Amino acid sequence: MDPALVAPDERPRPTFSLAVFEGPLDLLLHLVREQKVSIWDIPIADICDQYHAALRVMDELDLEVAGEYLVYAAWLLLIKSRMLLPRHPEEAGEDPRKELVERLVEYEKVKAAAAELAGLEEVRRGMVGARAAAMVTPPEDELELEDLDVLAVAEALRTVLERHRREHPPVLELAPIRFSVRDKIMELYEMVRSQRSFPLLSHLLTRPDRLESVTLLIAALELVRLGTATVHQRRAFAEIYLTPTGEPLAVEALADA
Amino acid sequence: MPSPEQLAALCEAVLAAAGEVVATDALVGTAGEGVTSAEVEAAMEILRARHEHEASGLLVERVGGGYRLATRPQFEGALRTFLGIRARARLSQAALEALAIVAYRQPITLPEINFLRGVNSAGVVRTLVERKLVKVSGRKQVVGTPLLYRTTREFLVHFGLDDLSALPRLEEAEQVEERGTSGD
Amino acid sequence: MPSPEQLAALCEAVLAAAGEVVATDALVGTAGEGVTSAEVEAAMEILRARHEHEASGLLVERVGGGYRLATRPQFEGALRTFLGIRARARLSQAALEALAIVAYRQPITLPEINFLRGVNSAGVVRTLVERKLVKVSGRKQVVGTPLLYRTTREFLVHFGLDDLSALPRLEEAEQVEERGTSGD
Repeated sequence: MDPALVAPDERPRPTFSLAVFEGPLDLLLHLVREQKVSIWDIPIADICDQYHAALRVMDELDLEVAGEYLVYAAWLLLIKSRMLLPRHPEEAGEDPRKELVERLVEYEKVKAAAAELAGLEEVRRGMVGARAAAMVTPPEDELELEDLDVLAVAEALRTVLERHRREHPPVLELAPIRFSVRDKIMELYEMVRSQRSFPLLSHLLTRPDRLESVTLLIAALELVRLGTATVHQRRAFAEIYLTPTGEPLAVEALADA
Repeated sequence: MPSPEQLAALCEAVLAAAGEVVATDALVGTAGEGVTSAEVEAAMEILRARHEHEASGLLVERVGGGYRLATRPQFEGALRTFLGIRARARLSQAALEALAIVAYRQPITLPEINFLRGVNSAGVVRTLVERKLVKVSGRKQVVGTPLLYRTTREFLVHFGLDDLSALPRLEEAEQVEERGTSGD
Repeated sequence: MPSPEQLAALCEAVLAAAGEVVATDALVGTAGEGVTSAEVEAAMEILRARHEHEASGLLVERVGGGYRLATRPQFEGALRTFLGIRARARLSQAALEALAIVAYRQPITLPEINFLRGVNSAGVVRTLVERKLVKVSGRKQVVGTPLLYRTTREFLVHFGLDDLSALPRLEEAEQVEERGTSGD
């Protein structure tokens, strides 16, 4: 860390909490006002040190807020260093504090305006629009067109789309066909022919893909329908055997399978 | 201790804030320590007499264990006229939804709007056309050749937009909102 | 043709039925054929005087380009007791600062508000939009085309202003400065 970022230890710790300030400008303004000097002639070295001292109690602030304070800490250091540089009179360069002072003056105006609004609000806080019962009741959910903005329009569309999504859950998506019945018939036909008695149920139950099992079952039923194989099962839940009939597979009959 | 007139004014403010029947007990409780039910009733009598005076547009009614402030029946016609006038400067939530759909999905047909909203929106779309926020712009070349709707020039002017590309992106609106809830 | 007193009573009924600000134009339209804006304003003057004069719990105020019938501020305590937690919450200092910037410099973008306050104000601006005190009004034609914000009619009503020209004039910087040094 830059040693300049660490204020000398003998400096008094600030007696306030940073949480009471609205931001770096608010803190700076407070420090400047405490000096009781004109805002146009800020003793920048003192203010810079006090500002950095104040930042040391910043553990209480979250990182985003801290970042905003640190930007000003760096800026103050920059101004302080520029103030130390000798300036050539003929250059008549700008006061390095100028921009900072302008920001503070503008911010002070904002605070004054906010105070005015707070004063107006205080008077009116207790006032409520007077309402009397009427024979004709005004509709409740209407919005004044004048105060309606594009964010309200965008918000309304989001409401519509969310409701639509709720009422129309996505359609069950069918996986692309990965197994063709025709291929499975050929495959099964070869196995039945070579094994004489083929354990169909075990084969179906051991397929890694359910879709493949289903396709295989359809293929088995096709083989039976075409007369190239028969099925038999000795009792319920027992193994299902597929046996060839000796009838050759009519490949052209599979054209539309 | 408030005077009967002060108490009457306080009760009037409470009735006006409520806009509906307020039980006498609630008025007594609001009036503060030491004010009795009889005192509130006396104050309400003052208030009623004051409004009975012809110059008032309101009157005080005693309804089932309480009081309410109501508009005078003779102004019913005026109130209807007023609500009609005011309605022209307002949009219902339903109309706003339809407007949002047209704004972001134009050109779009009524059946498509109905599909997105899940309810028939013919009435609200007509309102939007009457308010000149939405206009008909051709027909869609599908079965039934339904009318296509677009937003108008007035729509852009009202919302201060140069063109439709200036509409906030939906993510934009959402982001602002999320930051808003965390930041405050 | 109604007498000024009758017109005042009619307007009172309309204001109480609305329960919120009613634009002067709407009052004129409601009053009927041949009633002029000047006549309505004269009637509102009668109504205002009547509520000021008598021991009324209500008052007539001119806000947001129209008129509103409202409860008198002195009954704040009673209304808070009566309404309970429904009483209005104050705006935070951050919200007041952002609102002041929008009010005095509108239309203005979020980056400009951030610059003037020295802190990110996205959250507070969103809160102001949600409370309908500030609204989006187009985009600024600069890099990133940020949204422009303005105050709403609700803002005027909230702070009791008839229009933006009624905003308090800000003192010159040096005066503020002097007050600041002596006051702290």
